[in-house]
Amino acid sequence: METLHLDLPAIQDASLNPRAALYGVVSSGNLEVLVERGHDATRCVFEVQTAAHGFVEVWKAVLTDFAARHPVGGLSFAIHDAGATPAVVSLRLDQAFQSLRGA
Amino acid sequence: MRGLAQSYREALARLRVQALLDPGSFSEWVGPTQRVTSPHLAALEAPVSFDDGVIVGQGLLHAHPVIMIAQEGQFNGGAVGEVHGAKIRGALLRAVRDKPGAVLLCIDSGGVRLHEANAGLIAISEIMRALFAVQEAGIPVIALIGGACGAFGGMGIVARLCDVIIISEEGRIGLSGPEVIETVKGVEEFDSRDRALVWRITGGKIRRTLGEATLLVDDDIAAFRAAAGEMVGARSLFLKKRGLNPTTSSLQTLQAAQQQLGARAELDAEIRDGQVLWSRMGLGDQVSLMSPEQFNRRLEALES
Amino acid sequence: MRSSKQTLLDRLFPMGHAIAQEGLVLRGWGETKQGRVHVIGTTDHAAIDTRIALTLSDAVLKAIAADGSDPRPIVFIADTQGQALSRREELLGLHGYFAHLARCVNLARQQGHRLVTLIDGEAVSGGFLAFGLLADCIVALPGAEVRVMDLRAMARITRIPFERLTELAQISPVFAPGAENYWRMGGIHALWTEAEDWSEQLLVLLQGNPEDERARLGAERGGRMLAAIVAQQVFHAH
Amino acid sequence: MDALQPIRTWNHEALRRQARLERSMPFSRGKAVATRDMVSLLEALLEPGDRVCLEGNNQKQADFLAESLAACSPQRVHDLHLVQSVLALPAHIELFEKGIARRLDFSFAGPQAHRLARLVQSRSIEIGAIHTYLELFGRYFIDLTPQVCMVAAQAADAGGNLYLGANTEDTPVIVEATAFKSGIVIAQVNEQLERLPRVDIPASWVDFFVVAPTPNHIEPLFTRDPRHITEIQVLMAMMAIKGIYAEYGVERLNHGIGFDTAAIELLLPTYGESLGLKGKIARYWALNPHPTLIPAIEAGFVERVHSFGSEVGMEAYVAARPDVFFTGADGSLRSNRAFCQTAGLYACDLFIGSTLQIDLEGNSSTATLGRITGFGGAPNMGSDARGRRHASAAWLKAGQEKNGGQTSVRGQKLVVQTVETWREPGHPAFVERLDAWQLKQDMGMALPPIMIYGDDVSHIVTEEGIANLLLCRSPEEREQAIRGVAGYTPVGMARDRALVENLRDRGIIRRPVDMGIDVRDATRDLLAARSIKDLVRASGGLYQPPKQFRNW
Repeated sequence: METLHLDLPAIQDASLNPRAALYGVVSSGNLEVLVERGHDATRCVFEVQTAAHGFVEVWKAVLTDFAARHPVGGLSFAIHDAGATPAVVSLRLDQAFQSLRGA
Repeated sequence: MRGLAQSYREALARLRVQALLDPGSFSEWVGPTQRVTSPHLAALEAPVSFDDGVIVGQGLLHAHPVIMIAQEGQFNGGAVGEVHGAKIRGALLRAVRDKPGAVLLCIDSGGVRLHEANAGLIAISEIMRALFAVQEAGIPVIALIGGACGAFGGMGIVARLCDVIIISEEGRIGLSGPEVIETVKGVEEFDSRDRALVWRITGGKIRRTLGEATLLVDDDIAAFRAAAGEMVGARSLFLKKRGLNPTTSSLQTLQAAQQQLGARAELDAEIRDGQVLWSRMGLGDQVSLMSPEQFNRRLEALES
Repeated sequence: MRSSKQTLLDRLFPMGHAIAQEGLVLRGWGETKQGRVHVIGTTDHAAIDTRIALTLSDAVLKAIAADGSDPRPIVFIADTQGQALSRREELLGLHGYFAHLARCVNLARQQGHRLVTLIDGEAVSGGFLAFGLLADCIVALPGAEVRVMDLRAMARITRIPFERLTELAQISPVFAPGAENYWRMGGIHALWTEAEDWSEQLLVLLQGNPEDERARLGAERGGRMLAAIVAQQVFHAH
Repeated sequence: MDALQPIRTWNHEALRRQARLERSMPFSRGKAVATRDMVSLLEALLEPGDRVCLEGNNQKQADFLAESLAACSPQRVHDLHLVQSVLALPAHIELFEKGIARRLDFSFAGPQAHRLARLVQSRSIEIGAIHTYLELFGRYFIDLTPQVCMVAAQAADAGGNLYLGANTEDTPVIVEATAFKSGIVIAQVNEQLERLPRVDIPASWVDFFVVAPTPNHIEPLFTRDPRHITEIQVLMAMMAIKGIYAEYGVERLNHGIGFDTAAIELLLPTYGESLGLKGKIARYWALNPHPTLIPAIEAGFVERVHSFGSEVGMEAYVAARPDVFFTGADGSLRSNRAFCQTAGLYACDLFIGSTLQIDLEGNSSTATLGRITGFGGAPNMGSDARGRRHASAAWLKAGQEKNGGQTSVRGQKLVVQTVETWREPGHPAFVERLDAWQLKQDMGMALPPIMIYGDDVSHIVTEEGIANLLLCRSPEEREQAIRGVAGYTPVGMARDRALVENLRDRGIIRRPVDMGIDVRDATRDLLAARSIKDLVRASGGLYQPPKQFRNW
């Protein structure tokens, strides 16, 4: 297991009222992401536990782009990864975020 | 766009729970935010999950309060470890106290989780005892089986302890997986890659044929919901119609079951393939193409 | 009957016993200082198939029927390599035979029979779940082998190196075979030694609480720290 | 004329053929050969150094004849030159290990790719060339004409007429080349019938036939269980349909056999229909009868399909849809690889398929180290037919794009590669240098095994978007266009962000949002079938999936 902690600046969307929620599943090539309210409205926090070693730079790039793409300030994302490709990671994160907005 | 049914087999456990129960009625106990994960998986450097692969809580089914237990087959094959098992046991013990209309047990599991095999084996034994206590309290336990892992190993035994089994054609119940039997006994004994054969041995249709499953439904969450709802709503009526009321086992009911199982074990050695049974029953060789509805109807006609 | 089983029965029931072997199933009675007990079990590391399961459930049902309102203890002797592996048995629904056997055992408990399991030989996985593991009190005799799967097979299936599993098995009781591990996790109540007087010890087991206390025991013994707590958390959750 | 010059004979080949037939006489009764006599017959008629074609493609295999040949004595039969489509069976490899065969010209080595590489490294084999199918078929009539061919047919009658069944595949082209150049044609058949449903090969072209002890093996190679199609593949299929099929009005096409293209097939009746594309795209196909095409056929999208071969389980469905498929008067499918490849090359406007690696020039390869897989048919479909003369809207539009918006003297085929940027962690689909170059070096090949040449590729589809390479005006733009859809692979992360944004402004790179595609819509719910059972239902029970694909 490799772990990664990332704390990024982000814009907050005050109209979001996030309930904690879990998306996805820890199965081969997939991941689960737990979205919760964070402590700082101007930051977005990521905690990643991954089974695939040596991809820290890829994770950073994927998460940084995600945090730039959406108003995720004040949210925290905890991820358990079982070898998802960046495409799947981005898709899950987008789905999780869009569901918060829809809920 | 043409809509297909919402597949029970494909859905994650969380989606199944949402779609099986009345909208918005579910509340979870010891949910993912509490992060009660398996220390044993972590010790072996295996990925963990925030809910350890099982969701427990309460909700409403057609306005009747129920306790819901749903295994996530995609996480470690729905296998039972210490935390996973304890959550199920806790929910069952709670049913004894809270007396809901029913317990819904969505089994999707290969049995014991090998990474914590001893804990898993004991946990399944504890689940069995807790399940007996629920039934002794007069609360029916309804098993729903339609996930990719089916109900195998100890969870196959647990499935058969339930009062009612609702299964899809894609669902399976058994003890040893076909791969295990093939590995130990050879491909001549059981060719696990012959998927059609695997389903003729353990699949929903053969389980319904043998009277183990109560009802065969489409691979559609709405169909599972409708079937479970019918049983919770008018449960005594439904069970009476089928002559099923094993919630409380008595010496007489178990003696009758002993007779029945004894007769089945006496079936001749030809019976190594569900198709042989179906042919003898006059169902022909088109069983695999019958819809669940057609199949239930044919069997009910034969049974009456 | 295998002489080691004969010796076991003689040591358990010095006052006398009448236990017959039917295939790989043992059934009959033993005499103790507290009176006669039923003895039901398997021998020769039996692979439990539908016939064995049916013979066992038949023995349990007959014991219940025979005792009526005066239920005597039942002593199970578990010696099984697990369930039979066969396509036909799977088709017949071996899991259902095991479930039926479990129901019979539970009915015996409900009717007031004290249930004690003695593991002599092997106790493996499904075969063990079906009856031995459901007793009120479970004891491993010296040399008893209790497991789900041996470590080599486990390593192959989980793709975790065998060496790593062996190493971890030194500190964790949670996955490796061994009666001692099951004791630490509360799945086995006691481990008997050669030197003890088994007939006297059996007497102690014939009294006791039929509640399932294994999770609490596992926590007390330090082998299974979460089972009881998590079940409690669920029980009390809002 | 010089009267002293000896008289030249002009029927040397026919005499040699006569001699072979005479040597074979003790082992046959008329044209019929008993299974036990097959090895003796081959030993009698074959000569060292013969060019031999053992029929086999990725579907049907003349497996009994291959095993019989491998059982021949290497003292009597040796140094053969095999000229055949596919090296698929263990017996094929054995021929080289035993010295029965020495030289090989072929197209594809799928399951034997590893063992073939080892044979090359141990110098137990000489490889002439790795061809595309059409290329090899062409050489059958020029410089690689077989002296003996061994083919597989469904049935023979007593006179030796052959019925090829649904899997016609390569048989006609092999037999044509052999029979009309004084070669010997041997057929293995599954059964002998009084009366054949139809005659596909006349008896006069056939020298011997044998009823094989077991029917020739056929793998259901084109069956893709919709269960395994991912959301990412759905997303990419949406982009392909909206961003390419609809954009160019692609009516005539060929698909590869992966899950990526199966997703497109299953999205036509749902997503395609919702875009109002029925009757406008995907009407005519060069394609095997893929089970995943059933919903699109039933929905009226697909009007006609010509096939290279058949697919196990599709027989009854095909027979019940004669307006769509090419069937004989008897109702069963007639396929033909050579004709269908020609159709794919000349009569289709689009090829789309997946690959394992793409480099910065757009060259793609399925070669990986230690394996020689070869090509099969994809390079024929996946190349611009420079000799094409007829126009179509899609072809003209692509040609204009390539020509800077001007009408050129010719159009351009659409050749689309669709790949997820990472196949799995550690395996990026985009690379600076293809493994094929290393393989060329290790195996001493003349050329790196490139599946699709970069200058033939018109579009690359990934989960990040579509790169339109036709619109690139320089090698630098082309490289950035590829990097710009290469996601988080090292190749993708090394992009020039400003240049990529510029390409996006010019429509050379398009993201899902640029095409009006909402990523959230990319769910498996869009698939017209999510399981094999759904396909059976869609076919009205006519599709009979093989047992390994059924879970009921």
